[in-house]
Amino acid sequence: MKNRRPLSLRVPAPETRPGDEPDFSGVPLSGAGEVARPAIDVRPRDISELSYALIRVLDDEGRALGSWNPKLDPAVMKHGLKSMLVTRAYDDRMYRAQRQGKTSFYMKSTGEEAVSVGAAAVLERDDMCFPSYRQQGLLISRGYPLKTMMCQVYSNAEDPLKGRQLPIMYSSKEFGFFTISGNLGTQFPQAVGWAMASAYKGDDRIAASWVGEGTTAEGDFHHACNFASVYRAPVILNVVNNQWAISSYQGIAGGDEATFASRAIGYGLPGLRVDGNDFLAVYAVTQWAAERARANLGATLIEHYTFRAEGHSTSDDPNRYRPADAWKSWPLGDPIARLKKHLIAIKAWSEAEHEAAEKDAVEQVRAANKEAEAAGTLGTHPPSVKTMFEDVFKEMPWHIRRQRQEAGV
Amino acid sequence: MKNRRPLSLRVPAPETRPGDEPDFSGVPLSGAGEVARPAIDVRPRDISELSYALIRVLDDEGRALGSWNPKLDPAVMKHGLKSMLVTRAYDDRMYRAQRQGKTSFYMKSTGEEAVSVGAAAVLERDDMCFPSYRQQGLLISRGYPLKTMMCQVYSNAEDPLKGRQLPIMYSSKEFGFFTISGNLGTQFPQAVGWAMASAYKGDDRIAASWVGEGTTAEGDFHHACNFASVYRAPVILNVVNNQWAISSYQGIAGGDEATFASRAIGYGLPGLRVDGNDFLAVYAVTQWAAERARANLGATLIEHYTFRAEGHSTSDDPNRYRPADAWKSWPLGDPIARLKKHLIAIKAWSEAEHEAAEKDAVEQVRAANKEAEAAGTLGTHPPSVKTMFEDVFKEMPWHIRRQRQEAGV
Amino acid sequence: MPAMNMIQALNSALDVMLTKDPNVLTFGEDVGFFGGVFRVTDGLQKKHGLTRCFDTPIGEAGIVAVAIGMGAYGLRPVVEIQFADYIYPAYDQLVSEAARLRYRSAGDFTAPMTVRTPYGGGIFGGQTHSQSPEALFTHVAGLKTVVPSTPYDAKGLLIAAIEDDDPVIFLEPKRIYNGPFDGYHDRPVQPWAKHPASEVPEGHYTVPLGKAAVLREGNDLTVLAYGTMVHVALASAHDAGIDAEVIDLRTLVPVDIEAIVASVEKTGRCVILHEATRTSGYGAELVALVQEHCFHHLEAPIERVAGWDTPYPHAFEWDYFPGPKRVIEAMRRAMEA
Amino acid sequence: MPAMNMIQALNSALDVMLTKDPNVLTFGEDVGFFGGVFRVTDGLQKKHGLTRCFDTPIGEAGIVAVAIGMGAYGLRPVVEIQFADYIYPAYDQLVSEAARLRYRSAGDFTAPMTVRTPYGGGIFGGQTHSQSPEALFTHVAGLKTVVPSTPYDAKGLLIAAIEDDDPVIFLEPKRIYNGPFDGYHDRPVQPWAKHPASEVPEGHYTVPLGKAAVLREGNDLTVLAYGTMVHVALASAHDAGIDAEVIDLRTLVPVDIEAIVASVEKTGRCVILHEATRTSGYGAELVALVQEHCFHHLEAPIERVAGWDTPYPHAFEWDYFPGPKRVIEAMRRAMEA
Ligand SMILES: Cc1ncc(C[n+]2csc(CCOP(=O)(O)OP(=O)(O)O)c2C)c(N)n1
Ligand SMILES: Cc1ncc(C[n+]2csc(CCOP(=O)(O)OP(=O)(O)O)c2C)c(N)n1
Ligand SMILES: [Mg+2]
Ligand SMILES: [Mg+2]
Repeated sequence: MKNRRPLSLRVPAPETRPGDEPDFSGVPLSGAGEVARPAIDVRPRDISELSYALIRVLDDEGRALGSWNPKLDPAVMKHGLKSMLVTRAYDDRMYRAQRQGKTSFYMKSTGEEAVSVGAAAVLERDDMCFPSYRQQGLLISRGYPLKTMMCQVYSNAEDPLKGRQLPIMYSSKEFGFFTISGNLGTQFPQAVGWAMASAYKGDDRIAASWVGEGTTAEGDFHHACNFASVYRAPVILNVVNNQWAISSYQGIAGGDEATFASRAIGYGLPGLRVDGNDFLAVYAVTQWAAERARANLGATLIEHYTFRAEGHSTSDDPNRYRPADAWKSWPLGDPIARLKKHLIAIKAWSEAEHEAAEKDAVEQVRAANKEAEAAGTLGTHPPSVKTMFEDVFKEMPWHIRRQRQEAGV
Repeated sequence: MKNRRPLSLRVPAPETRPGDEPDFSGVPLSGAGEVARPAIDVRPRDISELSYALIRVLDDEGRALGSWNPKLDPAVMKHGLKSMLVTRAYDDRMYRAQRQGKTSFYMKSTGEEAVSVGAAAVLERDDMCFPSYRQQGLLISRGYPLKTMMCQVYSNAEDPLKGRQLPIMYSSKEFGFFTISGNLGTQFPQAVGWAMASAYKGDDRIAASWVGEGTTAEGDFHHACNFASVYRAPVILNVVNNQWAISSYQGIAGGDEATFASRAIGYGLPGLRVDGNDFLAVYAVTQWAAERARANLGATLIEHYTFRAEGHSTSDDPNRYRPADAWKSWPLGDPIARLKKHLIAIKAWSEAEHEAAEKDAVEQVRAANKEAEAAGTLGTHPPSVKTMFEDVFKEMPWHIRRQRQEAGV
Repeated sequence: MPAMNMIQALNSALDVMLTKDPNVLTFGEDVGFFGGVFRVTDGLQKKHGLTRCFDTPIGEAGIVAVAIGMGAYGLRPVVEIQFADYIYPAYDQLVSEAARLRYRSAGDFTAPMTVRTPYGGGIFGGQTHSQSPEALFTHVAGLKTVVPSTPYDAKGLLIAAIEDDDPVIFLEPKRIYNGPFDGYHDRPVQPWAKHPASEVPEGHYTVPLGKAAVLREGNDLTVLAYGTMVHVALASAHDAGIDAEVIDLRTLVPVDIEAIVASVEKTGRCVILHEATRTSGYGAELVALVQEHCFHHLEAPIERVAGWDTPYPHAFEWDYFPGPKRVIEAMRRAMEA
Repeated sequence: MPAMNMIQALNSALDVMLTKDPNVLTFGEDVGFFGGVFRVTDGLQKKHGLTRCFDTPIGEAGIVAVAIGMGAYGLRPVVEIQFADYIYPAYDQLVSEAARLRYRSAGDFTAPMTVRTPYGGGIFGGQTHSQSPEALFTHVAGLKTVVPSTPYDAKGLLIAAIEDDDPVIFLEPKRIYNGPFDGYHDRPVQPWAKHPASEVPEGHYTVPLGKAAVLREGNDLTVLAYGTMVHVALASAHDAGIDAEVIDLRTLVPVDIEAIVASVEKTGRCVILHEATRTSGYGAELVALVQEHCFHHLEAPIERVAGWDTPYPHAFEWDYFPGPKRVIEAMRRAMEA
């Protein structure tokens, strides 16, 4: 058995780096409408090929095709389109605010708006979302006040989180938006627990959670899938595969070896891969998973195939590790442009309406920002310092009270 | 969308409980030789059905069938059989020793001996095993002195681990047996790191690790699979599905929803399920995985389908949570009886030889135990107390030295 | 009033709360059908049903995470970590999540949950069934840490922990599950039945979190202890013939500073006991608090008697366990300084 | 000798060791092609190759576990945890495995590995990019914990850590990566170039683990600090006009007890500083050690200045950070007591 060849360590690397032309030849491109929609009570093992395909509804001409077509009322689509426009305008404005020194940090969701806005259109208001930090579209779709979001970003006196959280780490129980954690992945099994609680109580609410493809490597991803499977929790587990985790491409998370949707297979869960830039497909797949959950059939894992159009955050410069302007050649396009094309194709929308909606989005954001800035930007009108000592516990214990006294507040 | 049916929480439960007849109708029973052996450089996705089948070589008549038949030299099989006999005799003796108060704790591997003894027959002496606590068969097959094992169990002055570890938590670098951890699953990703190191160095050694099916729920299982996949580590990841994790059946670990072998699929690893009571099948599958690893093709996950014949440990009474004598009706039989039958069928063995080998095993154990007991049982001849303060760090720092002085040793 | 050992008292606390509040449920490894490896949840599944007391996968992080989600929903989960030595995989969920939820959401989301776990040595459990990790929780803002030392307190404190709206780490001294252990391992072990604190009411009552108990009054020396070490302290004070005041802290965070200060101001001497490794153990915080609050009353250096800064070795149970010999030596040093 | 900031010094340490020892390799989230979010591994992949400096999946437990396996093989892995706030998922592997391997195998297997991680506040990182978890490691028998405060020490200590045969937690005070920060956030920030300790030799040298440095001699008061707080201590002593001796501990375990005792016996007063939350912080251990060793020399209660027992809130960076105002107050209290 000896006389063996030496082994070597394989470290995955992406096809292209700065200076190269982006190469998206590996992107799966099943045609719109090609993949069939199974019944919600299908045995997961019988649909494992859906973990490798790509569920798409909208084709390049803006037509909605196939059995996954959710056949939405145009009003729902228009609300989705507008929410995506507002999300993009909001991201742009807040990004600039950070550059202007009005806050310390910001993270955009540009290019991935359909992932959260599409889901928001399916979920009920009393369902609970356990987001990562790139699902601001959920709050915006659900009508959470932009100004309040901005006050959070500015950590000002009107920030409902009292300046405690890093910008973008919103929280609103009222809007079914669970408090965002800086620690990746922790919310995934928490969502499962929340869903188990709903089932335990005999209620009808379901939960949904989102992690990036990079975050699937955390142990909590495994716990979420496993507990969801064992207790058949009514939860939708979303993996947003935007191809990048800060500077590391999806192959470092294991994506070159198998799809993230296929992680579901080993837990006996359905794992669906969807074109994350196709609002209708995201809607349809989320709806399928929601119906399944509500029918007490348990959890679904969804991989949203999309692309992080910009830097990871304001602290990041993507041109250091990937070809410049990579998003421009992303074969699945821009979710806003694609839904717009569809609405125009079915004559529910026009270029003029779109232009007006774009302007309106920018204007809404501008107006909200004016109010938010009036309430203060980072450091100008902070919440009262004494609130720093509150809410560690329900009742303030003696040692924290003493520290507050020491701080003189 | 309202007016929905209430949800309910599903908690899995086994088919049978104490008082019931054991029901093994769910056990997969593909016939011996039925499953074909793929080439080692197969694309994992093309053999995903092997995660659901059961690779078997020995049939009920003791014939070795099919393309997985490793066609072993009878000497190898006899060594395996004898190692299993010694393992069983060792387990029995040590179990009694605990009952006699000679040590605090013991764990048997009865019924699962083929899992470790079969692997030991494939792996080279300089490959590293990262066992859980039920692979004593590895050490025994590799010729590690029984007396030394017993000294560990007795925490006596000749215990190479100086009385520090709970009984059965052996360690021997020389015999390629990594120090056993009391914390479940931690060794699984460590084995991957060790294998990555071998590849990094351009060496040709591979690693293997074992966890119970219950332990697959730990985050470390996920890390092991993921890192092994990403870096194509030369490692064999074994899941010993002995159906029970202390009192909880494999469904609590997710086994009712999918096989443990199928966990491999989502990482793009081959996942094989093997009859763990079939020495030849365990050998063959391990050999396939070892060849694959040595050919720089990366890791394999193997589910060994077997049954924990006795209690979880000496602290456990299985009759409190499962039908009494369940093992008697286990459809995959006893690994020793099955290999014996095969050796007799091919005329390489006889009842008389078997009886002699059984006696010899008991005798070896008896003799070793006599020596070990002479060196002390728990509390009678412990190692020197001052060793308690050694090996926390390579050099003893002042604070530990001071504590040693305070202890007066 | 029935005499209960600590296991029965804890079981009774869970039974009372499962009966009283439909939002209480309990789960963990082997806690369901089997009733837990230490039998604390014995009979609860049968009595209250499969969804109220159940087995979980072996994934401590998952167990705690799921409990956090349930807490956020409005339930009051009580989870068992089979041994405190196995709580580390759940450490991130406890520290980054359970402890932070209320703060970071400004009270919008909370995690009213209790994490029960047997801790400590004295049972020949070796290094991975003997650890005392309390200091790893007392350092974390947002967690309460509780350690009972008698059946009566165990039940009352556990009910208080379950009813508390903050996450509570509830450390159960497994050495005294069945009887009070005074550290004299070579003497016959007493069952709880002979101890007054084994008289445990059947129904609902609480022992408040944050309140220590003076178990022995004395004028010359203050001993601060919790869990098993409380019994070692009592035996040692008795055997040393020292007029020591023995305080059972019961809650480590928030600690009952008033009880500590009142005693040390009276005695001027202090010995602190725990099983955990000495360096950066909770004893260090107690030393710091005592010297900060009572500096001018102190007549001798505060003594710490603790586990050695090594793992807990199987063969050396009684060399490692901080028993009466070491405790009495420390008391004498404190008296003579 | 080139002037280096702390990032360059750490990069140089890694470069020197990668060049010198083929068994050294480094990996972590974003450390490969990109060179780390703080750029500490910048250029190392390009220079030393893909297998010697590479990216990992986002799984801290996996990163540490893999390093343990590599250490057992005979390599000397250096891993980066992107922020100390994200080390908790790896806590079990560090505490139950890295720290225990040598002991439980009686020296048969060891884990010579270094875990680098940026810690501490002062960068508006909010509660999950500002934590100081050192006490969670100092309590663990089998781990060494190191915190540099200058570029010179950072390089020398990191090389010593990599060459050490025990696992080392190497906490990098991120606030002073680019310049020494004295806590006066409203004054202009100095670059390292103006500081003498930015003169860093290009080649191999070590600063020994376990040895503190007296950075300012004084007779009236001893200040114990590490990391960023060393610079706050120096500025505060200067501004308060107190003849304080400032000791930079550099290694927390094993701590340089001789340096501490020599100083406190001389001064009789002691102030301890850290950014971590106060309760059960490493300061508690220092208080305990000082009062145990120097009780009869102490003229005032030992003071602790530390982070509040709350998470580190984004909006209150300077209210939370234990800056000169609080440090000077504590010094004055210690002097006046
Ligand atoms: C436990 C933990 N480890 C590391 C980090 C640092 N970090 C923040 S975002 C990020 C990348 C996440 O990538 P991905 O999951 O793909 O999400 P995306 O940013 O692409 O939406 C990393 C490593 C963290 N926040 N938490
Ligand atoms: C991290 C951790 N959690 C819990 C335990 C307690 N424990 C020891 S063995 C065991 C059951 C393991 O079952 P399985 O993995 O199926 O292995 P088997 O005993 O069947 O071989 C449990 C829960 C532990 N040792 N470590
Ligand atoms: Mg991503
Ligand atoms: Mg098992």
